[in-house]
Amino acid sequence: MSGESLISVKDLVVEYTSGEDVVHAVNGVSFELNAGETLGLVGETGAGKTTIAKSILGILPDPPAKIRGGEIFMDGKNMLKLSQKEMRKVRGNKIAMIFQDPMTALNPMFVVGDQIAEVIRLHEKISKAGAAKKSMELLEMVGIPGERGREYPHQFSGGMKQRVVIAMALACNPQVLLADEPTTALDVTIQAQVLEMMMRLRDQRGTSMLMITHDLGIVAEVCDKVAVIYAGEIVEMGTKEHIFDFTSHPYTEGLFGSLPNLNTKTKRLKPIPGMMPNPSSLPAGCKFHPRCPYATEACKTETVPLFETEPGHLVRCLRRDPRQVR
Amino acid sequence: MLRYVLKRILMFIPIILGVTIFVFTLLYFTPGDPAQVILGSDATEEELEACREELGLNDSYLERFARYCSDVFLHGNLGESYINGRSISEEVASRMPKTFTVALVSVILAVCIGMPLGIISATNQYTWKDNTAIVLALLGVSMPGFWVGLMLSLVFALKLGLLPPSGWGGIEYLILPCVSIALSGAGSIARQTRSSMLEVIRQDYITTARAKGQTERKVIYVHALRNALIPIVTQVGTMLGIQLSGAIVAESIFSIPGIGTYMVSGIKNRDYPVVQGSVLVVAIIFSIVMLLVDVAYAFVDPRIKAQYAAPKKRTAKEA
Amino acid sequence: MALLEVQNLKKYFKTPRGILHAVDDVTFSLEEGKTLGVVGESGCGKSTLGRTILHLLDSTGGKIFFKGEDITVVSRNKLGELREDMQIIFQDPFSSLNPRFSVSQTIREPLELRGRLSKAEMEEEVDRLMEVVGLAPRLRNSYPHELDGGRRQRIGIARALALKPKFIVCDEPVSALDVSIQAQILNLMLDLQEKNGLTYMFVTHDLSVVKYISDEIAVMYLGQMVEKCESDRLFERPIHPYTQALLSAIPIPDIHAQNKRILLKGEITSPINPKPGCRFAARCAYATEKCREPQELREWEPGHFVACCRAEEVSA
Amino acid sequence: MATERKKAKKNSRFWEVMRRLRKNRLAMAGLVFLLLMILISIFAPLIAPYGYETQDLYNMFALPSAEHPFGTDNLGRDIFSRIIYGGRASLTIGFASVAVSAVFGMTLGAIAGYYGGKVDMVIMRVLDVFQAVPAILMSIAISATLGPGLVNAILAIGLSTIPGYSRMTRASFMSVQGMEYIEAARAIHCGDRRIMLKHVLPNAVSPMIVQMTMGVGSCISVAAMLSFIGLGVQPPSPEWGAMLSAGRNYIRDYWHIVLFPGLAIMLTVLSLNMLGDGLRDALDPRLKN
Repeated sequence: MSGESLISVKDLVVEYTSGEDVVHAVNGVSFELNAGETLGLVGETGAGKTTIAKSILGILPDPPAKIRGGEIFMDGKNMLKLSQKEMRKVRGNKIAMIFQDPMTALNPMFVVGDQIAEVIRLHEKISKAGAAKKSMELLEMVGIPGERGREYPHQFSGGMKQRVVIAMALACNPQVLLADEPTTALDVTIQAQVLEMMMRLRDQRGTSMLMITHDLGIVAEVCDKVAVIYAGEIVEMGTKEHIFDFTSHPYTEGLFGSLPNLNTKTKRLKPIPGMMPNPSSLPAGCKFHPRCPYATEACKTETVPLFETEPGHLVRCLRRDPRQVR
Repeated sequence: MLRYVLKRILMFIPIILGVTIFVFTLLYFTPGDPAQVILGSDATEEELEACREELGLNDSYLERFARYCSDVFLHGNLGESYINGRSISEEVASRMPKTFTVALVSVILAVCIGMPLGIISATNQYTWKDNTAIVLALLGVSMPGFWVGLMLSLVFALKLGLLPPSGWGGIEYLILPCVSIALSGAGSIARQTRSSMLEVIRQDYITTARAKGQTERKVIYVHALRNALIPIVTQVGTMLGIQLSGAIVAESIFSIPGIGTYMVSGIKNRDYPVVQGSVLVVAIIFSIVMLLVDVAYAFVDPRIKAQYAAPKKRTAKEA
Repeated sequence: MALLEVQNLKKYFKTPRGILHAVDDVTFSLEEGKTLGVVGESGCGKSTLGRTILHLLDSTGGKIFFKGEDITVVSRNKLGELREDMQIIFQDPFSSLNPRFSVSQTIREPLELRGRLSKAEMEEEVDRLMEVVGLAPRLRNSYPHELDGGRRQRIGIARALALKPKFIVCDEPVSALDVSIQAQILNLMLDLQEKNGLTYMFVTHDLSVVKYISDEIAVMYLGQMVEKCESDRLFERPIHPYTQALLSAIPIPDIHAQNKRILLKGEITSPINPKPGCRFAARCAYATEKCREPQELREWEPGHFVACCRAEEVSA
Repeated sequence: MATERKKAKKNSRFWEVMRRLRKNRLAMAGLVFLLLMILISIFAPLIAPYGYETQDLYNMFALPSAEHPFGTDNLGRDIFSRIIYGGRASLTIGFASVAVSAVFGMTLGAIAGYYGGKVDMVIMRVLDVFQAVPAILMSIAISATLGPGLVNAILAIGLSTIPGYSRMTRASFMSVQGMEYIEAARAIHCGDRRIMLKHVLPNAVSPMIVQMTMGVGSCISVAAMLSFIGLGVQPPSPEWGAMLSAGRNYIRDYWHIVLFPGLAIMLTVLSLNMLGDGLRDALDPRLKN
């Protein structure tokens, strides 16, 4: 299914300034999203996942956020260099985004049908009636009766709202869908419904997807490739098999160790000690070293690059340095 | 929706009754003898007593209150002035429109100046535009309206002679009094608009609108403003009350024959039925405006209906 | 003897749209030193159940026994005694701590209210509690907003432990935390249980967490308990159609696991003025006429309770 | 990181707020001006070049000069001195009426917000009635009843602004009560009184401080207006509104009689508003660090 690179992010650096503090949210992230492929961005709160997605779409709030470096290519063009006008043609049209909290992602003052029609009318030459008709079809597509398009967001439940958000995101048949924790706010049975629907629509339309989540279960189910983010850096990236079966980075190991397993009786969890570093004063060397059980002196000082341990499996850990024999 | 409106109207009745009790009681306890006011200082005790009897001043509080209520609500009669014996209802009816015009025009003016200022300020946060707007709004809310009135009349009427310094007539008579009380209103609307716009701009649905590829202009004026409007609408409603009071003072500066000058003369002459009647009428008009605002709410915000029907957290906890 | 016994407990709320049956006829008992996990989706009444047992909410009906004593209705003094035995840990480590209280103030408050210890003893006890929950002594005078979620949750745990309770209701104590921190807190809670012989009622929506920590699990749906049994057994052999759907809905972090997912129709309905029958019937694939009648929680197999009249057919 | 910082003092929060307030130039300017006004009022006899009643009939309507910085009025009294003395009345009314309305208003609001239910309903319905009369009109009506004078003006203004404080206190109490730490306090058997004083009040107090600060300004403004229309403090007492009222008849020829008292009101109210804005930001927990 996967084809050539659709979006490629190179050395993205994003900072937030708040008062005197500079928050280093994203520190040199590079990845490619190929056509028809789903890439999972996995990490904990504050790792910089959402910032990456918003950078791609060019909707970071500036101030306080500032893109300090890097390039984001789509269709051979660096999107960070595009004018606002050109970017507007991309947003909602070629790239669409689904947000974490369906409760607040819809404007409470407009009926949902109009909110879907809005994105269609922005990007397609279509009459008002045509857009309205299409928005009804889109609602049907996500399993909501079309006539409910005349209702306001507060009349829908959380799961239903997220379906509306998905309909809105898919309205212009985008090539890329950025899904930012799309089911985190939902109950588990509703999450199952929504995930199933998203995967079905993605497969029907061949949409590429960037799936942002903290839930390794969702990654296992939805993604083809995975990038694990820690403190604004990719610490491990590879195919789903690489990450799940050949876990290489101590942080990824820690994440798996923190999860109670449903299938086997877990006697005791093996959590990662300590906590996330403050993104405004990140440790030198490997950013994970203060919490890492394998940390050596070198880890505290050396800047660690991503090593390719196998074709397509990248790990940011000195223990995987091919020059070092262990 | 109809139920909502009806409920609001029903809530309106006890409020009016309460206001009447309040105004009546307040003036009931006012020291001083009305008979003395009417007859002057050289009346004899018999004459005074006869006058008190005639006015029903010797009756109990409840009797007098009942009579006042029946006069006001059943006959639309606010009594007569102690000084000249003229019907207060007629006087108020002829003066009220002027006061209301001044108040309304100044509210409109305040909205027209304040809202754009607030929007510019919020959409250009931390820039020189924002800072200028903040300072202007601060000055606006800090200047006492009656003093602005005096200064405006000094400059534009007395020195430059561009506008009439006093009286009532065409639009030119409205400008100075309205501007003088609109400035503080404009300041507070600008401040409210700014803070509520800043609040709304942070919301997720604004990000959603941007993610759709919507133009910044429409994001602000369609998506954000509509939501920010709700607290502003309330404020505009309350402001009409403030401007009504402001108009009372402005009238005395610009000699407008409105309810304000009437009330002030009533205060000066200890003509209490006049004060009582004027306060009551202004309060009733203000309550009607607040009622309209509440109803307007339901039209501006689709969630109000739901809030009205939805279980409130508190009531749920008590059950 | 069971430490806690709850019989036909009911908690209704009056709302403008009708009576909300938040907890409706819930019966269970809990042995000392064990953990009962209570799972369900939002609005199933699991948090209300915990709060009603602790008398943070007044019950509408039913009985609560603690150490064999009927505590359904108690005087204020008795309530004070009870609260030394029964405590709660909250979900939100942000809103469950008074932002104006320092760490030591928060932990000291329950001790102060009892007034049994001298000032110096209290300080010692605060130090001890901080050590027990893994808070560094230098954080004594910190304020909650200066700390991360995991540490705040440790403060909440220390406060609950201060009175040396026997029974603690844990209301989604790890839901607001990141996975790596979540595991730290779960381990801490298990250690504390082992050391102090604590009994937990662990309320959560996270099924993998509940399996890890609980001895027994109760599944709730719209205010009612639909299934209850020993923890491992529930995952091996769920009977109630809702439990089956719920368990199958969990995404498993294992790319080789094959789980057949049961997708439920529709969404949870409102627990306001519910009809008598099975509340899950509208979404249930097995629903028949019989499901319109009230369902009774019956012992399907020893220790395994199910409230489904079609359990035989479902399990076949 | 913040956690590493040692905190010892109990009143560290006060200093924290002050530290943040210091960064706000507008607020600091307001604070400095306000303190200056207060000092000037207290030491008026030492600072004022003339007495407030000293008439100089040879020197009526004098324009500002070195001798009389703000000129003299219709009786030849030094306006500068009268403004200095007038600050006493205006600031007293401002602070005292806020004290009156805050004490009554917040108590009512706190009771309504804490107990809820029927108590809340009764209090709120009564307040609805009082709010149906615009506050300024209400103070005019009360003032007309009580008659002129400083204390009556304080009462009139204080009483008329009660509903605003009650509503805000109630709202702020209710939002704090939704917090889990209140439930936590009940779970450790905290009594109502202690919960109210230790847990609710300290967390609900920020918006009250802001509203009180700005309230002083608006009370000063209303007081001036009352004297202007012949209620409240009466001439010849040196009060800014009364000075405006007395001077308005001469405005055409002697603008300075009206300009300076007005400026005094405006600057004082402005400084309070700036301070209030600064406090609002400094007290906002969302802006921590």
